[in-house]
Amino acid sequence: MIRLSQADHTFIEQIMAEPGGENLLTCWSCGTCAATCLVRRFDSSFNPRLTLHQAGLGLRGLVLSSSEIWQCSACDACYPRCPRQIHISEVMGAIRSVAIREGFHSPGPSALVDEQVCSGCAVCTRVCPYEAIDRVALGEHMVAHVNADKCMHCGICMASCPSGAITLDTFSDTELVSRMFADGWLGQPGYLDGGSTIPRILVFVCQWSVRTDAELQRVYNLGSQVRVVNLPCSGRVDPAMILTALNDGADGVLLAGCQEGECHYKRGTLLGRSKVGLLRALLAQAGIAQERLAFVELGAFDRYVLSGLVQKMLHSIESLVAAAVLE
Amino acid sequence: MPVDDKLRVGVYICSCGANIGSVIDPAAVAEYASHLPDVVLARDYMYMCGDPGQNLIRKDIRQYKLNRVVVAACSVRMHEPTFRACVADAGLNPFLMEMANIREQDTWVHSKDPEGALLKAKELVAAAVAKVRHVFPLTTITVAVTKKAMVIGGGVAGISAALDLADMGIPTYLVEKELSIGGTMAQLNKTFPTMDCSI
Amino acid sequence: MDKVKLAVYWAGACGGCDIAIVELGEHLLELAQVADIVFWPCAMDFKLADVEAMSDGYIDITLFNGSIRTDEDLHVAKLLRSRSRALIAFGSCATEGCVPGLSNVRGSDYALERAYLEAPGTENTQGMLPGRASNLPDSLHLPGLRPQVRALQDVVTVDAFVRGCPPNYEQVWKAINQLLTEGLPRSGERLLGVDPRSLCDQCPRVRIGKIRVPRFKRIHEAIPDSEQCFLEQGFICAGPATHAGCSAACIKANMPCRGCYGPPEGVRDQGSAILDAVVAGFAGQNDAAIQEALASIVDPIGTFYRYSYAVSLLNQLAEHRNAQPEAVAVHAEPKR
Amino acid sequence: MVDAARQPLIDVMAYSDVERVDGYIGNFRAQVRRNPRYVLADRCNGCGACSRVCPIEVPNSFELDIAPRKAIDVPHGQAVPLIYQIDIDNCIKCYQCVTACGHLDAIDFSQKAEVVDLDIGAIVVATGFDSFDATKIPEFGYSRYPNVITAMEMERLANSAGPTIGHLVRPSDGKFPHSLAIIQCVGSRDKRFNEYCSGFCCMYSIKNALYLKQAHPEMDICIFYMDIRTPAKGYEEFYNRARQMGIRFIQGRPSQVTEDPVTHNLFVEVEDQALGQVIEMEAEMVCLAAAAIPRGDSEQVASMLTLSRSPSGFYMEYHPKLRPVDSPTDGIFLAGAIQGPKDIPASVAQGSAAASRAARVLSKDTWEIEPIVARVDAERCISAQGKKCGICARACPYGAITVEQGYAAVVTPAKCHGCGGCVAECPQDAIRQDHFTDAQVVAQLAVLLKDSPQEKILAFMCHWCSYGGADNAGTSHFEYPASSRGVRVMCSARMDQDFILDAFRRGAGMVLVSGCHPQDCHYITGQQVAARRFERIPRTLERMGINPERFRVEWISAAEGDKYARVITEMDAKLKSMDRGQIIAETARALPEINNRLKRWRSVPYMADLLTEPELEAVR
Repeated sequence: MIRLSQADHTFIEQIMAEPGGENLLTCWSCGTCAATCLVRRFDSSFNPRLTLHQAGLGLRGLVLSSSEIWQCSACDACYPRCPRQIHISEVMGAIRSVAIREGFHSPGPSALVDEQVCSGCAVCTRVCPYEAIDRVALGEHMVAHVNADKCMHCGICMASCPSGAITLDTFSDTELVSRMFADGWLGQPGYLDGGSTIPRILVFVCQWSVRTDAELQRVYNLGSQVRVVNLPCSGRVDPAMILTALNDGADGVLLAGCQEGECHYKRGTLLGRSKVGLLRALLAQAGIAQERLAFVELGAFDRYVLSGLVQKMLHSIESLVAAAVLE
Repeated sequence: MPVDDKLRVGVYICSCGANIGSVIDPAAVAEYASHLPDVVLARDYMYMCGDPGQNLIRKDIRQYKLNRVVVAACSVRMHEPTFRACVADAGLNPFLMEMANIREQDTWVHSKDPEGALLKAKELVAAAVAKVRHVFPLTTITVAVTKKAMVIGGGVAGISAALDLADMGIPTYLVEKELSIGGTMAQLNKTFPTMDCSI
Repeated sequence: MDKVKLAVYWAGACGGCDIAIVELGEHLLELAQVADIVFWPCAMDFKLADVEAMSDGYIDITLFNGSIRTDEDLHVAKLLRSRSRALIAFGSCATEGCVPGLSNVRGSDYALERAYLEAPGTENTQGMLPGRASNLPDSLHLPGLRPQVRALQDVVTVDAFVRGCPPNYEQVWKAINQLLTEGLPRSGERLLGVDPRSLCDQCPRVRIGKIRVPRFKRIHEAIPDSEQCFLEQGFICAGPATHAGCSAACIKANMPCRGCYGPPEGVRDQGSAILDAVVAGFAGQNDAAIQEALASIVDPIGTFYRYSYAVSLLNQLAEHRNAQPEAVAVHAEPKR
Repeated sequence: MVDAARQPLIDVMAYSDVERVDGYIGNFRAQVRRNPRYVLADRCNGCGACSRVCPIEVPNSFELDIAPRKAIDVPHGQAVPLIYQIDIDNCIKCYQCVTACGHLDAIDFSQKAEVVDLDIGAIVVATGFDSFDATKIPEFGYSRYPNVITAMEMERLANSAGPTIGHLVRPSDGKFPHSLAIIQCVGSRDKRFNEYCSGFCCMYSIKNALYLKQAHPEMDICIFYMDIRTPAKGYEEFYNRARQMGIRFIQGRPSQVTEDPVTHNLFVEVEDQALGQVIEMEAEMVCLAAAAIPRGDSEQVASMLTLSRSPSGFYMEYHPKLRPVDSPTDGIFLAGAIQGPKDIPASVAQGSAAASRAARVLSKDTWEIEPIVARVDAERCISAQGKKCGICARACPYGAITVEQGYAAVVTPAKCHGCGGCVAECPQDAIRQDHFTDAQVVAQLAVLLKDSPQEKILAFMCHWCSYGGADNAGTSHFEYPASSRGVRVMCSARMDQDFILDAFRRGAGMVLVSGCHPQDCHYITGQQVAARRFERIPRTLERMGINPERFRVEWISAAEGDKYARVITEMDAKLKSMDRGQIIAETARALPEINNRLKRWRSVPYMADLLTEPELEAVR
C-alpha cells in the first residue's frame, strides 16, 4: 500500500523547477495521452498518464526507478491532443533530469560506436533526432560517443554511418538482411527478370506507422509475393539494402513510414522519405523504372490502407511489363 | 461647490472576519486614520456591512455630527450601495461616503507581505479621506420609465422571460432572429430528466 | 636474395596512375635495387609478346592500372593474371571503374557516338568508330569497346588493391614496401597503403556536429570557408564515406572530397554511404523542404557514384534491366 | 412557444434583427428590422399548399442541414408563428405557390424589410448559444467519417418529428446502428478551445443513451467521459437509471476515432482509467457531445448593448453571486445560455429571474439614476467667448453635449452616462465630472505619492473593467507586489493627461493607466478616446526627460485578474531594476515643464492648494 503521508513534495517541486516540468500538476488524468501513445503497442505497461499521476503524487522512488520514464520518444503525438495542453514529453524530460541528477540511468538499449572504425565524421551527431551523440577525443582521433540516457535506439545513426561503425542489438544490419533473404525469398530472379510469374514486393514497414496488427495481417494476407520487414523507423532504412533487394529478385520495394509530423523519432520519416527520394532520382538517371521504389506515409487516422498501397504497387509493376510488351 | 462649515470625517475599518484582519491589524489602520486631517473618529469593527456595523455608523453620524464617512472594507462593486444607503438613513447625502478597497485590492493579494499590505491600507484610507474632504452632496436624477420590455432571443429563456413580463402586465416585444421561436429547445427530442418532449 | 620481378600495366585509364609511380622520384632508384621491371609498356620498351612468352607465375608482382574498357584490356588482364603471382589493382579505375565507369550509365555505344561523332570540334565525316570495321586503307585495327566498363576484379582474381585517382605517391611507396617486406598477398586480401578510417579522421576542418543545411550548393556557386566542414556549409563532401589515404589533399586545397579512395572497409556501396551522409544533414522539417533539398542535388549518379559506378549495386541493377548480362570471368562477389 | 404566441401582451417578432439600441434605463429605443418572408403574415393560414407545389428543395438549417425544406416552407411543423417563408435566394420564381395559395393571396414577392422603432424601458438578452464546431478536433473524425455525428444531429435523428421520423439511422448506409459510442467534453474542458465545463452535456448524453436503450434494449451504448456531472435535482437518479439499464460508462477521454473504409464502422481508442489499459471499441456510430459555445454574433450584440464578455465569451453579469442576471448596463438583463451554458430548467429559471429584475424597473413610473454627470463651467468654456471648439461634443459617445458658438456647451444630464471623457478632453478644464472632479482625483494622488513615491506604481483604473480586474485578482487570490496604489475613475476616458503628468511631478516611480478592452467599453467609445490620448504620452514624457518605460497602458477586463496581477508584477520588477536616484533626477528635470503645463489647472476650484501644498499631514 502506498502511504500518501510519505509522498515527497520536494520531488514535485524538483520536477516543476525543471524546464518543461511546470505543467506537472495541470494533468487531470483523462488518458488521452495514454490512448494516443504508440509505445504501449509494444509495451503495454507504458502509460504516460500514470507516470504523470505518480509524479504528481510525489512518489519519488516509484517514478525514478521505473523504466517508463526513459521510454517516451518525444514524438509529441499526445501533446496536440492533450486537452490540458501539457507538453508531456517535456514533463518526462524534466523527470529524467531529476533522475539523472540522482544517479538513475536509462536501462537502454543504446547505440554502440566501434571506436576503432569511427572517423568522427559527425554524420551521426548531425542525424540523431535526440542530440544524443557527441564527438569526443580518443587518443589522436575524434570519435562519436552516445549518451545512453538520451538514446532512443531508433537506429537512424546506424543506418546513416558511412563507415558502418555504429551498431545496435535490435534491428541490426545482419538481422534485417537475413529477414529479407529468409526462406530464399530473395536470391532468385524476380518477375521483371523473367523469373517469377507474379511481381514480388519487399515492404519495409516502420513499426510505429502501422497502428494495429490487423493492418499488418491484411498485408500478410496478400501471400508470399509480399515480404514484410519491420523497421524501428523508416529512417532506419539503408539505401544499400533497397538496392540489394532490387538486385536480388524483388521487383519493387515499398517503404512505409509515419505521416509527416507524426514520426515516432521526430525526423526519421523525413530521412526515410529523403533517402527514397534520392534513390528514385538515381534510378531514373540509371534508366530503371521509378515505379519499383516508393515511400508511402501512414497517418494516425489511416486504417487498412497499407495492403491497398502494396497492391497498387504490384499493379504498377505488372503494367511496366505490359507496357514493355506493347513497345 | 460648497464645503460645509467644518468637516467632520468618520473612518470605519472593516476586519471582514479574517479576510482583512488576518493579514493586517485593522486597529492599527484606525489609529493611523484618527490622525488624518478633519477625522474626528476612526473605528475598526469585525463586519461593517452587518447590521451592528451599519448601526454603529448611523449612531456615530448622529452622535458626532459626522458629515463625511469613509468605509475601508471591500470593493465598491460589492458594498457601495449598502453604505450609501446606510449613511442616507442617518440623513447624510449618500455621495458623502467613500470607500477604500482594502480587501480585494490589498489583503487578498498581499497576504504574503503583511507589512506592505498594512502600509498600502493606511495610504488607501488616507486617499479616501482626502477625496471625501473634497466631495459634495449630489442629487440623483429622476427619469420616466417606459413600461414596455424587449426580449432579444426567442429560446426557452427568452420565452420564459417574455411570458413572465407579460403576465405581470408589461407589454413585451419578443424579437427572434430565426423564422420561428423555440430556439435550441425546439430542436430537441426528449428532455431530461422527465423525458417529455420539448415543444 | 633474388630481385623481385615487377610489372606495371595501363589499361582503360588516363595515365595518371603511371605518373603516380614516376612521382616516386628517388624512391625509384631504391626500387631498382630490389626489383627488376619486367614489363611497363608506358615507360619502357616491352611488347605484349614478351609477356606471352613468360611462363605462368613468372612475374612476382603486377601493378595493373586502368579499367577493363576494351577487348584488349580484358585480354591483357587475363594474360597478366596467369603470368603474375600477385596481381594488384592499382588506382581507382582498376579498383572500381572510376570515371570511365560512368559511361555505363548510357552504355558504350552512346559513349562512342558522343566522343567520336557528336562532341564539339570533332570532324569525323566518315563516321568512323574504334572497334568497328572501316574501309580506309592501311587502317589500324583498334580493339572494340566492351559493353560495360569493369573493374579488374570483376574479370580476374585480384590479390590486393591500391586506391586513389591517382594513388598518392607516399601511399604508393608505402604499398610497394608493404609488398616487398610483408610478402605477397593472398587473393582479395587487403587494401594497400591506406589508413583504417574514413577521410574525416584526417580532415583538419571544424565540425560542430549539429548543423543541418536546407539545401546543397555546388562548388562553383560559392567559395567555401576553409576552416569549416564542407557538409556543414552545404557543400556535398564524400569524405565521411571515403577511405583515408590521400592525406586530405583536396580538402587542403579547399575542395570537397569526391570519393576517389572508395568506401571504407566493410561498406559495399559507396554511393549509398555518401547518400546517407548527405541526407543526415538535411535541415528540412517537412516534405516541401525535403523536395527543395533533393532538387538541389543535380546529377545524383555523378555526385554519389563518381568513382564507383561500375562496381555499384545501382549499375548491377541497371544491367539487369538490359537483361543481357555479359559473361564475366569472376562473378561479382562481395568485395572485401 | 404556443403560450407566448397566445399571450396578448407579447408581440412575437420572429425573423427580425435588433439593429441598434440607444438610450438608458427606463428609456431605451431599439431599432428592429423585420426581414421579408415574401408571405404576408396576416393572410397566411399555414395550410402548406404553397410548399407542396414548390419544386425547389434546399437544406433546412433547423434540421442542421441533414434534411431538406422547400424554397417556400416553414422550418418545422410546429413552428411558431406558423407563417411560411420564401428562401428568395433559391426561389426560381415559377409562381406555382402563388397559384396554390389562390384566393388567400398571401404571397407577396414585393415585400421589403421593415424597420421599426421600439420604445422600451428594459431589455432582456436571451440570445442563447451555439454548438462547438467538432471539425476542430480532427482526431474525433467529425465530417471525415459519415457515421460520426454531433449530439444535436442525434436529437434530430432520434426525433419523431425529425427527418427520419425518429428512426435512428447511420448516414453512411441508412441502417440502424447496433452500437453507439458517445464521446463527452468535445470542445469543452479543453484548453485548446474552451476551458469551461459546458454543464449540461453529461445529462443530454445520458438522456440520448437512455432513450435509445429503452427503444432498443439490444443496442450497445458506451459513454466515454472524463467526469460525469449530474448535480441538479433528480439528475443523479437519472444517471443511476442509465447505469442500471446497461449503458456502459467508461472513464477515459478517447484519443481518436478511425474508420474501417469498407464497413464505415468506427474504432474508438481510449484508456479505460479503471483498467489502466487502452481499449478499443468498434462502434457503428459515434456521437460527439459538442460543447455549448457563445453565439457567433455575441461580440457584435455585446458592443451594441455595451455588455461585457467573460474570457469564455459568454456575457458577464454584474456580480456572479449577488446580481447574476443583471448586466453591467442598468436596465439590461441576461437570461439563459448567453450568460453561461445552461440546461432547460436553469434557462427557464433565469428567464423568470430576468423578468423579475426587469419588472423591478418597469413597475415604477420613474427611476433614479446616479448623478455622476458632466457639468460645464460656462465662464471657462471658450465657446461662450465666441471661439470655435466643440471638442467635448465630439468626445461624447452619447450625443449628450451640444455646442453652439457664442454660448457655453450644454450637457443634457439624462443623456450623460458619466464617463468623464469630455472632462479630460476639454482643453480649458471647463467641464467637471461630479464625484470625480479634478480636485477629488488629485487629492488622492497627493496623498498616495507623499511618501517614497519613487517606489510606487500609481494605477489608474476604470470602474467597469480594470478595477473589476483588480477585484478579480483579489477574489482569485493572485498575489502581486504591494507597491501599487489604485485610483478609480469611471472610464479610461476620464484619465486626464494632466493626472499622469501630475503623478510624475510628484515623483511616482511608475504610472499605469488601465481600462476596458475596446469591445468591452461601458461607454461605447470611451476607451478609444483614451487610447488615442495615451498614444501620445510616451513621446511627451521622453521630451521632458522622463523614461517612457515608466508609463504603461493596459486593457484589462473585469475577468482578467491574472492579467492585472501580472502587469503589476512586471511593472514592479521593472521599477526595482531602475535606479532610484535616476528617477528623482528625471522628476527634477521634468518639473519646470510639467508645472508650466499645469499652470491653467490652478484656476480650477480647489486645485491651487493641491498643486502646491502637501496634502497629507499625517501625525506619526
